[in-house]
Amino acid sequence: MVSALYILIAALGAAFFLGFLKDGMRATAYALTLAALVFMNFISAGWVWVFVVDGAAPVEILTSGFPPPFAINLRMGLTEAALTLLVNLSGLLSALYLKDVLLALGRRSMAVLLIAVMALCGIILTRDIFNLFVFFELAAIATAGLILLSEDKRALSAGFKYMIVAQAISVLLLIGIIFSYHATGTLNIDGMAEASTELKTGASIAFFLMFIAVVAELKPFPANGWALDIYESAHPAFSAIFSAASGAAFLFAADKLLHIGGAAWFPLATGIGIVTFVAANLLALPQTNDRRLLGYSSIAQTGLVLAVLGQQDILGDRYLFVAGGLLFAHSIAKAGLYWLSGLIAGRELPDWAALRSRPLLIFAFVTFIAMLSGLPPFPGFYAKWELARLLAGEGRIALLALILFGALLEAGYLFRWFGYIIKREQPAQRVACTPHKLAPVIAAVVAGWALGYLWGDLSGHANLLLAVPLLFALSFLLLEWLPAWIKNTLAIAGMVAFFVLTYAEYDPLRLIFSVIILIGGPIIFLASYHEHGRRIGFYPAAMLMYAGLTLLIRANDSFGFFAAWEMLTVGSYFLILRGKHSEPHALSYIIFSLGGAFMILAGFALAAQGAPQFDLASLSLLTQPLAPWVFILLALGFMTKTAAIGLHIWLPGAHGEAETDVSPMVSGILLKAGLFGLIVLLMTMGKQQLYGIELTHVLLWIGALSALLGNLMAIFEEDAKRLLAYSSIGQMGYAVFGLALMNHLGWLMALMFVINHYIYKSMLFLSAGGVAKRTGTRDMYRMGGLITLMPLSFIATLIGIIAVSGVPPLSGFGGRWIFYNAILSSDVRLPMVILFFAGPIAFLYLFRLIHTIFLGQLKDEHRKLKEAPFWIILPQMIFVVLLLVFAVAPGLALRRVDTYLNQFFPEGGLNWAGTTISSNYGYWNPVAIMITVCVIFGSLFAWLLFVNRKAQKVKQFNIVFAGERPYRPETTHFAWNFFAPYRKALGFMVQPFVTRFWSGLTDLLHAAADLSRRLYNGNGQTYAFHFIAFVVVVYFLWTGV
Amino acid sequence: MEFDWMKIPYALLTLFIVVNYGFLLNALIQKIAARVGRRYGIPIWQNYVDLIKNYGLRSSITHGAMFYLGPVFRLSGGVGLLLFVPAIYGSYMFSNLSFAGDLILALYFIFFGTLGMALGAGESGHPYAAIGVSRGLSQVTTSELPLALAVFSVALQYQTLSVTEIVAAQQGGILNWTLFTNPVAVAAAMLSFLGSMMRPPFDVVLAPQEIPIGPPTEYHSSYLALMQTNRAIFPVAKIVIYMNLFFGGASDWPTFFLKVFLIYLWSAFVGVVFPRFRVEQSIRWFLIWAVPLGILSILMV
Amino acid sequence: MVYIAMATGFLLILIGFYGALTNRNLLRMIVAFSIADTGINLVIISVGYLPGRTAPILDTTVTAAAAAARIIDPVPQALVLTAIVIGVGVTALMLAYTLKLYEKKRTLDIAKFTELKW
Amino acid sequence: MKEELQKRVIKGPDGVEFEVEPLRDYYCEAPPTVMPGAYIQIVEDLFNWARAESIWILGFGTGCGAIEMRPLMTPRFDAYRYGVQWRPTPRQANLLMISGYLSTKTLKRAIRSYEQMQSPKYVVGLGSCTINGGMYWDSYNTIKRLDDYLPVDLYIAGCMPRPEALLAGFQDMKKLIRAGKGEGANRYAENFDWYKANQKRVIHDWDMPDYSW
Repeated sequence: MVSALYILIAALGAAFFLGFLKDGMRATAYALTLAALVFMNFISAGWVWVFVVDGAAPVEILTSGFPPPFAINLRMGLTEAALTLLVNLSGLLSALYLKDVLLALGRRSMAVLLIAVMALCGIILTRDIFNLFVFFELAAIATAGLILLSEDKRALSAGFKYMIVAQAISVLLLIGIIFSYHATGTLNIDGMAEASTELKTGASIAFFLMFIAVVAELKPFPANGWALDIYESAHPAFSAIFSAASGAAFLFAADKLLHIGGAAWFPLATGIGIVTFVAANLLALPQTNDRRLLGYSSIAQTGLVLAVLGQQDILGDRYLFVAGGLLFAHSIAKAGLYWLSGLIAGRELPDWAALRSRPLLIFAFVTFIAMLSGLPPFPGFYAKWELARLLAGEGRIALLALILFGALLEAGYLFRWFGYIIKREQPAQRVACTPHKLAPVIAAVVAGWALGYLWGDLSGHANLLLAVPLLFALSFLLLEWLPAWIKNTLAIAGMVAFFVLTYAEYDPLRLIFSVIILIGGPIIFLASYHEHGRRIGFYPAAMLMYAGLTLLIRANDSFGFFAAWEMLTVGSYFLILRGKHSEPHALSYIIFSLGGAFMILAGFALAAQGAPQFDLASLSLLTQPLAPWVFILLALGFMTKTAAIGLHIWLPGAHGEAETDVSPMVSGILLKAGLFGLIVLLMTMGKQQLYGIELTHVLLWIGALSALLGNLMAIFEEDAKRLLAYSSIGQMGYAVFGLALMNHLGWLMALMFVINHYIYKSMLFLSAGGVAKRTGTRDMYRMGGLITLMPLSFIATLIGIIAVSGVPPLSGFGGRWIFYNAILSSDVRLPMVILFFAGPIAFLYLFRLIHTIFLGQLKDEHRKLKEAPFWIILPQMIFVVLLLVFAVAPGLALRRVDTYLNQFFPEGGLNWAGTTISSNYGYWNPVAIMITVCVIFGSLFAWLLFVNRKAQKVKQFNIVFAGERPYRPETTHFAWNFFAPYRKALGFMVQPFVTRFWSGLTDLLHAAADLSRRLYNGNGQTYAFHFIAFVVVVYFLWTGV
Repeated sequence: MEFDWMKIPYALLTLFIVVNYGFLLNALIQKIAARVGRRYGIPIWQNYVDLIKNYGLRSSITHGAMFYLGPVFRLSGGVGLLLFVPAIYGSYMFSNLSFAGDLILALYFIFFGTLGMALGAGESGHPYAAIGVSRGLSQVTTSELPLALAVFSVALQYQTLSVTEIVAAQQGGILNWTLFTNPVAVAAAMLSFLGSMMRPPFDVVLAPQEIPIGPPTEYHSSYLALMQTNRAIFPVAKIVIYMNLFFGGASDWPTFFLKVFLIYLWSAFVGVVFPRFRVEQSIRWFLIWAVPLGILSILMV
Repeated sequence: MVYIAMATGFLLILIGFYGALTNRNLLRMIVAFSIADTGINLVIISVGYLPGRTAPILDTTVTAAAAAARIIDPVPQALVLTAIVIGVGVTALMLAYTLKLYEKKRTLDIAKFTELKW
Repeated sequence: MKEELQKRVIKGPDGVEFEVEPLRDYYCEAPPTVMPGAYIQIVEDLFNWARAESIWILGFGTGCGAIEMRPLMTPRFDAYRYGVQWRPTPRQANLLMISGYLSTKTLKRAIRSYEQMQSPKYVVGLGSCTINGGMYWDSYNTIKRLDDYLPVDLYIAGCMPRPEALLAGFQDMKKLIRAGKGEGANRYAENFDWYKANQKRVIHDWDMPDYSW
């Protein structure tokens, strides 16, 4: 293999040779630069190949023929090879990207670029501390030079601020080096590490100075104003190098110093890192400038890796996996995003909406923010999982919590940004796409996915990119050019086929969920045939959600479960975001969901206690005092999906604003993921106590309150789909309540709700969606009298509301009947009161739904409306049939589950004798009820028709109106604020306290961030002061501790 | 399962008895209320005459399909409610169709008529009908709550949801009635009873001049006849549930008539004394006075 | 002697820092950093100095064999040489920057260059 | 004609424009028809008996006579014992009581209410003003002969008639109905054009459909 020294030599040589070229030979110079970079990449890649494939040992490179203490030595190992490859690649790609600029500025700029890359490689390779200093200074000088590449004139002052701080850093570094040398008698890093004992005491000022100087290059909070200015003003291609390559190199330098300092210094690294991570993410919240935002994010991510460096004592052999995963995910994503930012004309975040004209670039953007947020299947996800597992295993909970909090903040602003891209108005200036600028972006995307595969392979868990459902979902990315109906058919066929192939593998409980997902999903997909065109972005997102759901019920271990959870979250987020006005709602959805996901992550990590594999079934083995905490974390996480009260504010908007066929998917099917999680949790962990409080009792209260408040909020809602969404909160409350009862019938009731809610809520959402499609509004009071125009939608709604309200003979009654029997065998009584109250309230909003839309006065503009489109009606009719079948024969689905539940709750099952279903307390016979009701109803109806056979059909205004006539349909249709007396009596209960709490919290975060970022007042001197103050404060905190 | 076809004529017989009793009972209660106001009151057969008159009207109008279905739902609800509950304890003949379901079925079936009627009223396109429905539904959410709690309490007390078994448990003396074994629950239920009888103080739903009698404002002729029939059946059916749950049921028709009459009288008794509540007032009244009793009853069982 | 040198070095560093933090003029800041650089060089040298020994130059008076016992530590001296070179480079670059900044805004006040902030 | 009753052009949600004629599209235009009684006479007799014994009144207080109806609900006179009830909605009422003089403005509402009652339906004119205008015989603003506008079955003379007279009137009305002579609705249908012409002659701002079902 070519010696790694040639990386440096090639760069230096080429830079030197560039000086001889005439200024006019710019193309030649550029070719030479590229050639040198390609060669450097070739060397690094070769070494990576050697280490990975051949498994070679690290190679020491000696200079001037002496062994280490007497001469500088370099080392090439796997880490070094990978990092230099990263540096060189980003250098090469940025050079490509910079083609125009470099050609315009000439050979000097190319030389500086080469030197910069060389210096960074040198930092990675060298094992000599003073040599490290030299490369540091080289990197600093080259950086200051490259900053000038920018067209932005403000870059000049940014460069100068950097120089000031770099000076201060070099002063500290030099002092540190010389005294460390004095103490150990060597400049060799490994030598220092072996020799120095007093350096490891943790209080050595010499080592402290060295370390803090290196850390300062990592832009720790708050001594990082200079870096932000550079990020904002420098050329994006340089920022890509500065973020990806410099960050990686300096982090590795910090790692080398920690190698010298030893374990005593780890907490310092962790402390600085985590503070930076959280603070930078917080300060990024109010940012509007894209590059500055990315700068904050870079700083944060670097801080995170620094924190991980400080955790190497517990990471053990997973250290490289974790740190590498985070670092590579960050570097690739950040470089890619900076390159993308060069394609965008405007500097405000909403200007990125220009990307919308290029689906490929949107995909790139999605890839990058998914990598940054640590979503599957990218390396950051695996790294995060391992990190959480090990941190929790060692009991470093506070650190884990801070990391997750910071990550949530970061996901918040990244996804908000994505929302701008998808939803904001496109600016006039289009994306400037030249091939040499596009190539680096594409390369970053490819690298991201490749690393995702690699990290999946190394993870020790199942590689997510090999999971069939996910592959199926991703394959829709390649099929985007097909018309929607073909993709729809493929999706339906794929899901049904998967079900047919796998249905034998599920136990009865999972079978119910799998039927809802894999058969219920395709039924809703029938409505998607209505959409024409290509519907770009819909199928990958929807299938990602379904893949996640499928993998969720198939998961056996915590890793698979969590990965599936993240997938379905992301997929559904993209789906929800497609709605016309759903930008803010999709954002709150993803934030709540990721928050919940992090709780699940933390819960699983705590539960695993450091074990690399953790079966879901092992949750049952947990003991006090850990078990209740795990229970709380997991339950909270799952309840973000079931939208339990307090965590519900995302749901109405997300479900209400979604597209017609998306609402039933995310309501009828997606909500069940949370219930499934709770089922798994309760099935394994059962009842848990914390400080003497029975946690399932808390769940009971949460379920009951969700049911009550969800229903209450629904009755005051004017928007049909939002009303249904609020109703979902209530229905999920019932289901959570049933599960929390922890008895046989409670669970059966929850499952009954799972099935029922899927059927009738999908049906109602489709029906409301079809009506909204025709009327062009979702405000119910703008509709009215549509019964004759849309009779099929009306029938679906009618059947739906009878079923939801639990009135016999439809299937909702079964749920209520089981509910009563279940609470009779429970020893808790008070929460039932709330649930009793919630029940009749459902009538209010259900009546309102059907009345204000279909009954009452028809509006003038709706007189020529047609029935909803066929493809939207078809699934509704299927649901009507399903409801009727399920109403008459609930045993079809429930009987097997009833038997299955016997192994968890042997007591209190149901008896299925003939058509009668009986419990210990009561009985019902759905067939007899149905027949009786139909006979009575039918004969009375026939009688009324007979006696009224000559009735005169009148028009809508032929009503008695106190001798007068109505004025207009709008004033005659009593619909708006329908339950005004109710609002008067109980309106205080639906004051938006929860919304106010969460918006207050986010406002507080924003205000705090906005206030603290004024720290960075733009004055280079202040930044120098920040740096010095940072050093002093950290020193005193550190020695004081 | 073998179905005993004789149950159908038996059930129709019950229905016949209850319809007639209901007509007479309604008139009787109206008469009593009139006498409180020192009026003579309507003739005892007046309701029959009104019914025939309404069937005898020659013209009728319709506002659409749901306009037909409203009264049908309404009366089906009443008839179903009656037939799903055994009328006479210990009598096979008058056990009706109670094999189809237990107490919960009956309780939820009450809403069948309410919902259907609300739909029919909505179809009439009349804003007053909708206002009436809005009031009625609002009020029913809290007025039914004490009953639900009382039923839960009683079911807990007897550890069964079967009406027959609950009645069986109360046999053997008046002191075995739920009225005496669980007085708090009965108190809650009887307050709830006031709310469901459409009498003062809880009859703002039907405010005759403000919103010309609310939901049925467009109904007339045979539609109204159906609803009148329900007006005869439904209170009795509902009182039958109360009687069975709280007052020891009835093992023969005379007891049945007497108990139903007395329970009905309770709502008339309150009704003639008190003026009308607004909706939000009645909601608050039930939450403040009746619901705590219900909660107390389930805690004390 | 060593300590005086070292103390002087640190004093120069502090003077340099003080100057850099209190002077708003770009040129004065550069001068201040130069002073700090000098201070560092002095410190480095003083760390390597061993009393009573001679310069680390192998010639007739100091043979290679006796070097270890006779000369002071040569490494700091080498470091200083490198540090001086680098310092010159950095100072030059800063001066170039200053020139450009002055051309842009016709001022040398660092507080005037705060377009980038927050 | 009022603005809201004029034709208007409406744009549907799909952007297609169309015309709406409130009078034709909101109101039923079918004229009333003669409705025969039950085919079997004995059934018709039963119905007539029931109609007579169950008179539901639309209490429409048009003039000073309205005040004479309230005592009928009180203990002293208690009309309920004769099967007479007041209903708040014309749909459920059988008898329209024109209680006193009727201004032309109110006539419009009275006609509308009458038409919205279901047949067979009866009209009783209460007080002299409904017979010949009474003391307002030369008023510019009241109608003089109710019979010209609505098919009156019975007049109860007096200015004002006492509640006792009303009770007596009800008894007479019952007799008429029982005898099968309460066919005002059919008379109205038969002479529909004549009635309408009379009505339109006095009501100058006629802005209703010809028959409000």
